[in-house]
Amino acid sequence: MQVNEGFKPTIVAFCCNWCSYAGADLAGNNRLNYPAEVKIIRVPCSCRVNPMFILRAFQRGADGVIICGCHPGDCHYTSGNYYTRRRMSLLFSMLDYLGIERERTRLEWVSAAEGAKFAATMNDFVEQVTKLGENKRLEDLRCKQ
Amino acid sequence: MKVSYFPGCTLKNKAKDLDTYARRCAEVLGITMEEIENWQCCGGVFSTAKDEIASKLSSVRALAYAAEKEQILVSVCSACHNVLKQTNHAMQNDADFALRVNNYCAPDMAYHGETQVMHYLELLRDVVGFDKIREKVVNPLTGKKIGAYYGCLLLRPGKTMQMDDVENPRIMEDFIRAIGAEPVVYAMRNECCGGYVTLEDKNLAAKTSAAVLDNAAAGGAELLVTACPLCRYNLVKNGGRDLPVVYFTELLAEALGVLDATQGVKEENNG
Amino acid sequence: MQTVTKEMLIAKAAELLDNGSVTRVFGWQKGEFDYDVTPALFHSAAEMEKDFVWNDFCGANFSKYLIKDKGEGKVLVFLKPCDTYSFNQLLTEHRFDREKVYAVGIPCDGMADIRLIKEEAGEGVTGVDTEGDELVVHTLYDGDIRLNRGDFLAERCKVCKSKKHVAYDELMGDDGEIADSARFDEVAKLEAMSADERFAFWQNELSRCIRCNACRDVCPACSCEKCVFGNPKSGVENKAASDSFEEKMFHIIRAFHVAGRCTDCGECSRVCPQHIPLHLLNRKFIKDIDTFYGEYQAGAEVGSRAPLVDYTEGDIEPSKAVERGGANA
Amino acid sequence: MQRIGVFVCWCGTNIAGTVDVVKVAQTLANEPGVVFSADYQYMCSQAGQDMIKEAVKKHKLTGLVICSCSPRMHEATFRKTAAAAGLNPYMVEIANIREQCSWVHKEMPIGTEKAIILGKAAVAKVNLNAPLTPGESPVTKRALVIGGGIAGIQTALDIADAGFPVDIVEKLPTIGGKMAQLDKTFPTLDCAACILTPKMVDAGQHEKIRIFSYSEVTDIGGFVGNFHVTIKKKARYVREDLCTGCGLCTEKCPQKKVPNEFNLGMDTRRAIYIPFAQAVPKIAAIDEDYCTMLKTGKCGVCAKVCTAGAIDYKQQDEYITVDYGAIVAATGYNPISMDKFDEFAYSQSKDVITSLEFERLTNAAGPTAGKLLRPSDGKHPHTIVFVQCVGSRCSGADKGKEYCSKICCMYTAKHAMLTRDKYPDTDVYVFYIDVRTPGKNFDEFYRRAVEEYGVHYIKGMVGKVTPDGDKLVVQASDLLAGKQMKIDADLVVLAAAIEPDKSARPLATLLTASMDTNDFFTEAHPKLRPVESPTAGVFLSGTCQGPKDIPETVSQAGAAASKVIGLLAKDKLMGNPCVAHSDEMMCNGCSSCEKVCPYGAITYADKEYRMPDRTTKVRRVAVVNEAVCQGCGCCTVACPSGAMDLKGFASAQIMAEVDAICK
Amino acid sequence: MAERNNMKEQILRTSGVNPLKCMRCGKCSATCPAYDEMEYHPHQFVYMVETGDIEPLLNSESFYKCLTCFACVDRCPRSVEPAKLVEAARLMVIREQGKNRLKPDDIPAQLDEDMPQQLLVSALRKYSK
Repeated sequence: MQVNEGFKPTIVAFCCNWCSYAGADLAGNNRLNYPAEVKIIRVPCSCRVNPMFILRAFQRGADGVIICGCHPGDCHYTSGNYYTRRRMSLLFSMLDYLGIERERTRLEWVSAAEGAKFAATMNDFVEQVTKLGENKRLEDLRCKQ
Repeated sequence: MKVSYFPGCTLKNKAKDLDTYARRCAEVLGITMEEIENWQCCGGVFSTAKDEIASKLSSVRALAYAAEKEQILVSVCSACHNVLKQTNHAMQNDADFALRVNNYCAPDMAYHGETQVMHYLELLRDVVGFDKIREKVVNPLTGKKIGAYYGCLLLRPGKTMQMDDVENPRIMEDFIRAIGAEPVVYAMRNECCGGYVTLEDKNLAAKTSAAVLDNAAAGGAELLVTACPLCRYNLVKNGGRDLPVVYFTELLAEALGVLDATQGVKEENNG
Repeated sequence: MQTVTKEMLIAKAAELLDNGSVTRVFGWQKGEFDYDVTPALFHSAAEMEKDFVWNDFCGANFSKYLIKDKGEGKVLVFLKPCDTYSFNQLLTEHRFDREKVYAVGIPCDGMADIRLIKEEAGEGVTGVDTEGDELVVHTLYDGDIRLNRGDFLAERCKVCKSKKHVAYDELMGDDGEIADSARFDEVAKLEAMSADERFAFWQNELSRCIRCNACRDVCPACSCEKCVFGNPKSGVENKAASDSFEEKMFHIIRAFHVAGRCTDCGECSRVCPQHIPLHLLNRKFIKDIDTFYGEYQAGAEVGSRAPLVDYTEGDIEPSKAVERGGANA
Repeated sequence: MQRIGVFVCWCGTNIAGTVDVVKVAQTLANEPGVVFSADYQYMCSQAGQDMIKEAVKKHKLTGLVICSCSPRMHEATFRKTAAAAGLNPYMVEIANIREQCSWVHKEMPIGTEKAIILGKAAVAKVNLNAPLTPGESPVTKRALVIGGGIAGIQTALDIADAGFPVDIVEKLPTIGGKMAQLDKTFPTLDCAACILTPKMVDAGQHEKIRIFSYSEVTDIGGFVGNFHVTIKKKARYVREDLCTGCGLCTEKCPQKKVPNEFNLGMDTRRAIYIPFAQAVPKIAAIDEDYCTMLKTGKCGVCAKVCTAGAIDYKQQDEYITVDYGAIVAATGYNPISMDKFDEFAYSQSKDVITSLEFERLTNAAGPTAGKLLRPSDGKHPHTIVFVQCVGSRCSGADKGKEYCSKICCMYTAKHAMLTRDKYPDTDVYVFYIDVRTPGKNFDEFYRRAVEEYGVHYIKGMVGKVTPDGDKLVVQASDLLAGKQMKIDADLVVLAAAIEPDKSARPLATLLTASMDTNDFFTEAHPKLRPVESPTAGVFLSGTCQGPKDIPETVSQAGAAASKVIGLLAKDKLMGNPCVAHSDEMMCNGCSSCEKVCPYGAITYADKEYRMPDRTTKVRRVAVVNEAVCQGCGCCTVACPSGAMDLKGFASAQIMAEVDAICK
Repeated sequence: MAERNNMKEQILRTSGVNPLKCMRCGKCSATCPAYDEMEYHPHQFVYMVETGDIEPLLNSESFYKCLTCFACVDRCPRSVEPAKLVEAARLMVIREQGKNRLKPDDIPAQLDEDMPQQLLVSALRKYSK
């Protein structure tokens, strides 16, 4: 397995405002480290994440995209994350079908109380994407300098 | 309609009449019971251990046989029925168990619990229908006060057996009504008779059996019916009370007017 | 061999036009050759006598045309079984007024693929006739060539999912049954490949895309008032794919937008000038939906809730979905 | 083009310790649209805020990016600052460089680089921000309380006392609910009727309260501040305006064999009846399932004896529609059915009863006039066994409930104590798993039952009850003695679990309010907003939210009322401006968005449009009700055409952030 | 200690029971028809397996008294299924060499003419391996 030492992936994390973004804040409050490659975009709910955003991220050079939302049943908007789950199940399966590495996408449930889970998830995801190396299968060459 | 039939060891020996009546009545009711070829004993009890494989293989063979014929698998003995249904449930729900059984049995034919297992009583209720039985009754047992004795194996574990309300069953009571008699509902009807422990501890069996009979008698039962040879043995042998206990199929035969036709066979069998 | 004839259809149209039930008819119009069939709107039996065709090349699905249709009175539309699914799906989405349509269901024995025929018969095909199980191909240079009809059916017809009409006002001929189709075999074959092989497969296919938008324009599910790819405000607008990413972006998003709504009519692949098997993207979604959420056929009934606007609390997680989706790691 | 000001906060050393704030400010100064950039020690301080206000004026800023702590911390603060400086508050974006940067990274270069990228993303977003104005909607100053038990009565009284009109809708002919059926109340042992009936009378006579008894809510439209509710007044065949409640009809009615639900079927009533003497409103109702006149057209006794002429056999169900600003659910509870627990022989013996039946047996207005007599033979029971946790704390959904029903320990202690008090010759056994008595004076109460009244508390569960002659043989565990015991009991009382009333689930659907798997209404926040439903304008009172005793119910009822008063006191409601909106020209009218909206905020309208070819066409388009939309954005992804977008989190804005991060 | 844990592991694996689900209400023992014949009662099986105190269970004859009537299984409010633990403990003993409780040779002495075959096969299954 390639280790890709020195490779710093670009990771986009979409976090819902009510659970996962607060979970990320809690990780900060507790000073739990995770790689700086992770950049968080705040969305009201994981169901706001359009597959287009994910593809856009890959287009512009992201090496991994992770979506975090409230645990099923705990959605601030009662059902948003259930729709997210269906959308992402189908989208991720489709990306895999096209031969895009399945390890580059992930959906995780992180509650506002799970700062530690947030940090651990990000550590794990960054490690996983680092192993894969640069995203070559879904990139827009024009976006590379 | 044709069904696969698993008679079990006792119905070929000490409880031949249970078998004979069942077959004869089924014919009257338009059901052909096709005995499974080369069936092997179910073992009498289902081991709840997840790592007990071998003792359940004979049941799986019977189940797979019925699956191949695409028939319902029917048994009359409560114990056989319990073992078959629990084994089938394990084949449906315990993937690891199913895999090991299939690997052991017949690699070319995987069985995953496709067969529907039915007790003869369920067959009467769900396939024939008690209303139809009521129509076919020629000797209604009017005025007879009969207590149904379910015992444990017919109903439990409820989640697996799915036969009736475990604590307040009515399938036998409905059966008793269908043959024109009056059911006596008593609380101990779903408690254990003492089962196989009678071999080891007669006192325990005497206590449990007596508790059943006393409660039934207090409720006014003149006669008890059961579907299980072991229950009948314990109640009669260890119950300490002279309350007749018969197989439900015998009463069915009587009500359908085929008792005499089978009587000869019965005597021959038991003689 | 189609059981209903062109003459029967014209007679039906004439009857309905005459008695005022309808004022116009969506039908297939012949082009230079009888196999060059284009959809057209007819206003009289005379027009139909002249240009209307009904043969083994009438694949076009008229459902989508109902959205833009306007005019007084009712329009007559002929629907093959597979077209009726699109018809229902569009009704579910309130895309046309059912009151303004008179739908006549017609049986279909599958449509031939002129592309396959030309590959076999070479250039100069002037016409194709159907005789029983055979196609008689008239050519300029080699005379008549006889082909086994079954071998030259369109892919979607070879794996036809249903010969049953799910919507109509009137049915001509006999209704068929929903078939036990092998339409997911190709998807399964792809899933069985390695990730690298799949990537290579799709890279090869999609790189041929010239972004002509024919797939989008013909697709009954792709009937947005304005497509996101044509909308400067959407942020993903692009008119021509100038990078391999954009081909993927376009086709993934297009498939996603129709997921749960696509009836698998196969029009996208039929019209693609580059012969990209686009239906394999849609079918992947359909197969996954069936596997994850239970069988669902878009358009089978009006008003059904599409899988992507529905959920259950115990739905599969995406991590498991990728595994169950069947594709190899 | 925006004129953006960037303000980088040090947060003392919290940020500045790991992020080179000067470098961040300098780098961001070069981003497109940025015309001013600065750093400061504490941006949220008064001085920091003043600095922002000055910069807005001096540099004519149109948008602000604050690089600071989490927006969950100070977004509201900086929005106010912007507003004070004359900017639209929604022209502010926060780059979270504390919780999500300086606190999670250790090295200055790494922290600085990330802070810059987060800042760039915020700048990119602000570039696309547009001023947002919260929608306003008026408030109908009337509240609806659904359910007329103690919870609903208390909520209604509190709202009415604050001066707002309230309607109570109660499905039975009288208000009062379960509490009216109780005998005494723990831990003080006041008689339930003595403390409840005055409240019922208050509610009945309050000039601001209308009671719709024998009525149901059948439809709810609208949204917070503006609900439109349809109420079905079921035909009671007695004119409410004429009936004086004299009760003569209920004595003369020849149909005497109707099971009396108020006494849980342990005695009978007439076909025309007033549920109990203190009923409010005290108006008779005819039970159409039993009335001979209604069924056969022959009888008419009640009409003959009614001097007020109130009987109307032709009465029909009546539907009325009323507008409300707030709705309170107070639908209450019921004991669960004992069908699945027949090991306790509930269906086999009349002398196995539930605790609520026991309440009626000991109530002076009950079937035995308060004498504790066995239902089977009317004899005084000498040995009584109470079984706790019947159907509570069960795992697996097929049988019982997973939760603790909370009230059973206390009422069982009460029953045991009162029995021993009135009938010292009675042996009383209570089988318990745990005795749970958290509450003021609760444990003391339970201990009194044991120590002063000699109730036998046995740790263990009953396994089987066997009716045997006129005895009930109770077979149970005594876990502390390590034995299986058998008690010959005369009466067995089951502390049946409680569950939400069956009417709650359909009501939740009408309200688009969420419920948990047990059909209890879900609160907006389990700790901080316990009496509000997540659906705006819907409040929760009493056991419809979870098991509660009377003191808790009353306090929650008051809390719900205060929330309602707070809402009704407003003349206008300001919405959240970050809501969905549909570009009508692009909308297909396909209903995908409507199907995923958890709030029912999307409806469809047929509108006439001029098409590019100069013709006009009527098209079906989605319309978002901004007062109802909560801004989750689910619809934006369901929409294939991209017509639906979310203000404040527009697709273009999010993609700009993506671009800034990935660049 | 390791031995203790191994035995507990083995019983949990064989039975598939999670004793942590038990809320200690004692309903299993309340309903057990063989209670008085047992040294350790159903609820104790659950508790002792949970705490790893397996030896006493194996040394006792309690599990030979279990009728496998599943009353404890069906009436347990927490779906713990104590009978499965009893079965697992019994198997742990009789699977050992020479530990069969009932040998075929013992049977003729027990027979009576009405005894159904079912009784013999069941007893052999339960008491022997």
